[in-house]
Amino acid sequence: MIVEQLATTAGAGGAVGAIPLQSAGSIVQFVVNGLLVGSIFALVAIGFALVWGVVGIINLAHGEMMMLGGYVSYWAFLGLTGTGTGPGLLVLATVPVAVAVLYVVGYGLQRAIVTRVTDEDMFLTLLVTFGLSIFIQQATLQAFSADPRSIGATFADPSFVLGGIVVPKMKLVAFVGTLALAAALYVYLQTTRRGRAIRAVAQNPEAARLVGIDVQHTRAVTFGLSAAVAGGAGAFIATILNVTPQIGLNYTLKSFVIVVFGGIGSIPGALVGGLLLGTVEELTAGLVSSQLTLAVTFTLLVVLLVVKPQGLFGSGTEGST
Amino acid sequence: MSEVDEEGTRRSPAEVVLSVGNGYSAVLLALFAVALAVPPLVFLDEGFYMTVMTEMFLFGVLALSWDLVGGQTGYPSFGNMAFFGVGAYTTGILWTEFGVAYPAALLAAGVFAVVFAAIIGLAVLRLRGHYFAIATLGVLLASIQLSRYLEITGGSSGKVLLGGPSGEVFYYVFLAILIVEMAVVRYLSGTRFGFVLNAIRDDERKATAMGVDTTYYKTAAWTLAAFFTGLAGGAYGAFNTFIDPQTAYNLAWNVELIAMALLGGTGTVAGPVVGAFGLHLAIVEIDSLFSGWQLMILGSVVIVTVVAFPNGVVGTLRQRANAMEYYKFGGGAAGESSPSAASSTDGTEGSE
Amino acid sequence: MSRRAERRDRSTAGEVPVVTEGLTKRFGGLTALDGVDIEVRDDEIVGLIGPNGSGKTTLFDCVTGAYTPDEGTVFLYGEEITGLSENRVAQRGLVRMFQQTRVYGGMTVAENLLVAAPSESLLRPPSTATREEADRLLEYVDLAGLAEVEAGRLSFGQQKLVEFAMALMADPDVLLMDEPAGGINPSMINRMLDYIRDVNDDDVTVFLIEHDMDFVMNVADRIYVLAHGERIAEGTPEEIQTNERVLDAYLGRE
Amino acid sequence: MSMVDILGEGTVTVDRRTFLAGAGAAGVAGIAGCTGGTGDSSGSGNSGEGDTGTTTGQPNSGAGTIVLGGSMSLSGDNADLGKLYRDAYRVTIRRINEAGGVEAGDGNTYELEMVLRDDETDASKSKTIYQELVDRKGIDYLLGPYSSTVTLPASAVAAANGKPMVEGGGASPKIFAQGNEWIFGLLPTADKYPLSGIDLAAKRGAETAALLAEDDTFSQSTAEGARSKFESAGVELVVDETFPTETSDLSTNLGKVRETEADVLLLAAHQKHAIVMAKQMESQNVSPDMAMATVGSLNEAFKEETGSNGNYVYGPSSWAINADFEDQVFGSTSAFVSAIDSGFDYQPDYHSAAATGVIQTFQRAFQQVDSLAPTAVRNAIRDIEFTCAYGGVKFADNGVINKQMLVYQWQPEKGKQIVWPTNVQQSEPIYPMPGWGER
Repeated sequence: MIVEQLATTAGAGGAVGAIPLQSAGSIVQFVVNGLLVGSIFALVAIGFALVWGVVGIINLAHGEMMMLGGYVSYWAFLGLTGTGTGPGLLVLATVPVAVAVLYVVGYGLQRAIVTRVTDEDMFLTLLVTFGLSIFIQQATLQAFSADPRSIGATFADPSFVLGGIVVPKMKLVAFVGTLALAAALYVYLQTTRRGRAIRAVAQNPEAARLVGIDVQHTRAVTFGLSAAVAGGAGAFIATILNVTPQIGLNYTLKSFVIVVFGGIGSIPGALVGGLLLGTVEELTAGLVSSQLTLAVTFTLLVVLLVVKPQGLFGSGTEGST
Repeated sequence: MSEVDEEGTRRSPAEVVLSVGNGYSAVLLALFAVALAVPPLVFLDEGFYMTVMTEMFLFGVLALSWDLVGGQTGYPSFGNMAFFGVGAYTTGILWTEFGVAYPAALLAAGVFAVVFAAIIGLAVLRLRGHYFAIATLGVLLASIQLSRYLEITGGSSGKVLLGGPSGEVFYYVFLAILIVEMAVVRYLSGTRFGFVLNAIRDDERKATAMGVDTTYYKTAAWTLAAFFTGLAGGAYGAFNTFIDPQTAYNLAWNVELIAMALLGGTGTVAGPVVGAFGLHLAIVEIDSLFSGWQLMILGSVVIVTVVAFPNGVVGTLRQRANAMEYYKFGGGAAGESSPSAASSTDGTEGSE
Repeated sequence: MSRRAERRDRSTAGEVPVVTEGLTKRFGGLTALDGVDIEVRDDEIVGLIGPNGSGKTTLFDCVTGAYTPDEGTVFLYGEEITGLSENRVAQRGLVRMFQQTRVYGGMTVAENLLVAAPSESLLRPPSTATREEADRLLEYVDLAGLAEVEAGRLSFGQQKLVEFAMALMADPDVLLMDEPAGGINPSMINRMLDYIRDVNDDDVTVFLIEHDMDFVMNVADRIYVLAHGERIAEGTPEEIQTNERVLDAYLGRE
Repeated sequence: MSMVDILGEGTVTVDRRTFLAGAGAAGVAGIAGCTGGTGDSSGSGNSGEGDTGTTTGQPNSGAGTIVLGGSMSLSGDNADLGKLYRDAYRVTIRRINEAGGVEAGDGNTYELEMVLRDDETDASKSKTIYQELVDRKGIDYLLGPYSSTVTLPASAVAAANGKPMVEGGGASPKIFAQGNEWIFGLLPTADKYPLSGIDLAAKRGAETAALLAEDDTFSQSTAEGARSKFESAGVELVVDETFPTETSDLSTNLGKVRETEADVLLLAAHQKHAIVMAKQMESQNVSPDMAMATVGSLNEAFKEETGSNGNYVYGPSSWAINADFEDQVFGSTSAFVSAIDSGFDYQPDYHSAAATGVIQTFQRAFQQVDSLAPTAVRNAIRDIEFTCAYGGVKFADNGVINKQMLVYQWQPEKGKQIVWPTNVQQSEPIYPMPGWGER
């Protein structure tokens, strides 16, 4: 299903016909690159979609949760190895640390600040989270300086080469890790009591309150979970790329696009949306020109919104304010 | 219910301020314009203070234009800076590449922004609420990339726009745009056009069922906001002597102008302008006094102010005045759902 | 020429205000309306009753243009308006009040009425005639004191009166009312009856949905009965009260 | 659902809200703040952490005080490089004051003070900041910001107010092409950065090259310089990609470099992309003979974060760390290096060296003029010529320094070495870079 979708999307991306014929191999390489990087976008977007769908908030500080996760796992890794370099799989040990710390941060933020504007007009939540985002960004800058930090988790032989397609091991670890975190969250929401409470609050907060669900606590847990998965993604980003105080905004904007692709509040939608976005960007970079990657992405956002506002999996009605 | 008779009505302070505001708004606006026109003639010379005041007018225009769409019509745009950027580049390109005289290039900025808004509006105005906000953000972000890619806009290196009019001229250009826009918005909010916009904000389905072609009105408000924002963008280019995709489509301003409208109080004329002047001055002062820590302080000021003033300053004023109005005339506790017998208001007999 | 004068010409020319022929509307598998023919003649007060889910509000939606029917046609004073957009139908003099009372909560009561006035010049403040009409109507529904209050603050009953005044402000030829007596206390029901009779005396044809039998029987000239999307009966209040099929439909024996 | 509906019920509880409203109103009360009123600096409070006070006029410790004012990217995209300038400015000023201050040509000795604002790497802030420094703080001598986009509006303010501005951070040729007689730049223009690196590769017989350029002002002009140099050096450009600043992953572009097996990989971008390139070259097994990043590949943060992947990577610099120039303030280049190292525990790079050059340019100018009037100081700077830790300082008539770019390489055993041009070489370049298998 994804492949035809990509064909149509790539087609919709404009000048595919006009570019020099790339060998089929490199197109597959671009798709692989896209899926590997898209899984991280997806995990960040899942947290964003969860908060939007359940608590009804557009969290502009969501990217900062990912950024903080990156720093937490960087310092944890430094603590573990002492030198800042170590075997590739060791990074997985720091992921739970980032997830736990960010859960607490997310829960605390909701209880202390966000809860005061949860039922207000959407734009007030936008402003409060905007204030939060620049506050967290600057606090991190003052604390850790702006030097890019990167986790030195490496493999002796860094990548597999399967039939001419280069697959970096570290990215594969990140791919599996992000999908695992997404799956864990999904299972949690579907099976546990707290998970059902969260989905109930998403549908109808008043009704949930009537049947005895502590809506306040549930919303804070949701915020915590959303920050936790973003923190996990941050750990992988710090390993594959690097983390600086300013990287948050870019991932928040990408989450906007992904949530629209996948539908507001829908976790599977955000997962597919993330993978789709990664692939679209890498295909554009590979086939057309990397200068146009963001232009194609944002144009797709507007086109999709007009054609199918509910997104691919979304349940939200068109006029849901 | 405190005994309040018709004549000796005790008017709450909020009510007094508002009725004076509404009653003599034309006079007030004229006074406001004169008060702001005087400084450069008398004591203010070109430099920092003039720049700060000019920027206050600029942000007044941006906040008021956003409010036209977000506050009055209930369509929360998250991409108004797209009009600003289109305006800035239109004037910049016409003026430097095609040698068009600056005043004409400036006016073209407003016209181009209107055309851009009309085209974009066809797609975007069909959406509502969250979806509308994201679509407008998408339009803004796509415009940034487009300006980075095109040659004529100077790509990401931007365009140097030296040799423009003097600081004083810009002071009056931005002041004029602000005053004209305030007058237009003030006038429109008293006309059917203004009422219909508020009706669309409160219940677009009802407005449609009452015979209103809402698309026409939404597009009109959207393009009017685009005109003023584009004009401000056009003037800003030469004022700042340099534009590039980051400054022309400034993402920080994109949120600040909304904060100004909300903090000031949406759906009014004074609200966004009060918010713009107040927040911009606060930002300039915080930048100056706490250099290096200013963003942390700004972040907390935004959070505290939104929590304290969910309705914004002017909005809270109007809110209180309305609450008093309702009590005074024997209405039940506001919003109480039990159908209170409306007929037993003081002194007037229900017509049985 | 004011709307009212125009209205007299049309009614004297023998045009029937509202006619539906074979009106059918399906939502997926559910057939909400199945070939419904009704006629609302000039200066009549016609009632539309039927158990819950019989298609009453869907019929209103098809007439006002909120929905486009799958089959069948709708005529307004002889002109076909099937599929015409909701605001165009309203501009032709067919005004509707909703089951869930809808007013502009953020605007004052007076402004709610001013915006309902048939479109005058767009860019000029409402004319004094319009303002006087609005004051008169507020006086008439006894809400004059609350003119400057935001409609959202009013109680449910008061908001229903505001919506009614807004409908009158639009100077309709045909007024569709979805449960005018719904959710209001007994003392107001009598007032609502008077208001409907007053507006009907002023050459406005009324077509209303209502569950309160006494109310309907008391005010309607003729009544249609729907059940499961079909028209099962039509007649005067007296005929309807003794009609076997109607009783079965209501008592669920059918 | 408009806000008004939500708050319809009940009046506002006065007590808690009034308190918060008070805090919130601080922002709004700003209106009554200092609109109008010209002239002297209010000078209250210190600006930024630990900078010396900003009062001007009355000398407070016998000697008068000269205040240098400017802004720097203390936050925003280039905060990592902004820090290098701030630290070098501070150390240089502290050394000058400890040595008794500046003996100006007019016979007095002055203590140096600095007001350094944060422009958040945002070109829409620099005009207001510099106008405030001139009008409100009464500052006559301006330190330029970092990054070309922020420098352009700032230089316009300097020219409009007739105040000399010396900057060590804006390298775009546009800055010096506006006929502005008040701006002096200590960094060679961006298009010169890659030239000597390409010379080295061409001399070593490189035939094909790949250029990955970040889409920002500085990197784009560096890329333009590189394209014309590749052409004149007869090196064929087989990959020429531009990527948005926000791009974080370079795998796809590096894949193209791998497929074309280009001899030279030139990345025209900043530090965070240089780190990503170094790491992903290995995972995408790209092994060119030479890999060079134009900015940020030489400072310590880069080597710390990339570890062994950073080995063999080249970087251009306008400053020779080992060329021991005589320096009036620190004594010598090596003394300057240890001053930074002991003060802030990192090795300085050309940004730090340029920063001390900026302060010393002003110091020299003050020494040579007979009156401290801005115009006199500007004229002195125009024909100034001296050496300091940064090297020889002399400005061409358009205001920019002409300095030869050197090429450094991170070498496994010896660390950062100057490898080109041969006359200042610390050691031979390890060319070609060993493949990933042989490291």
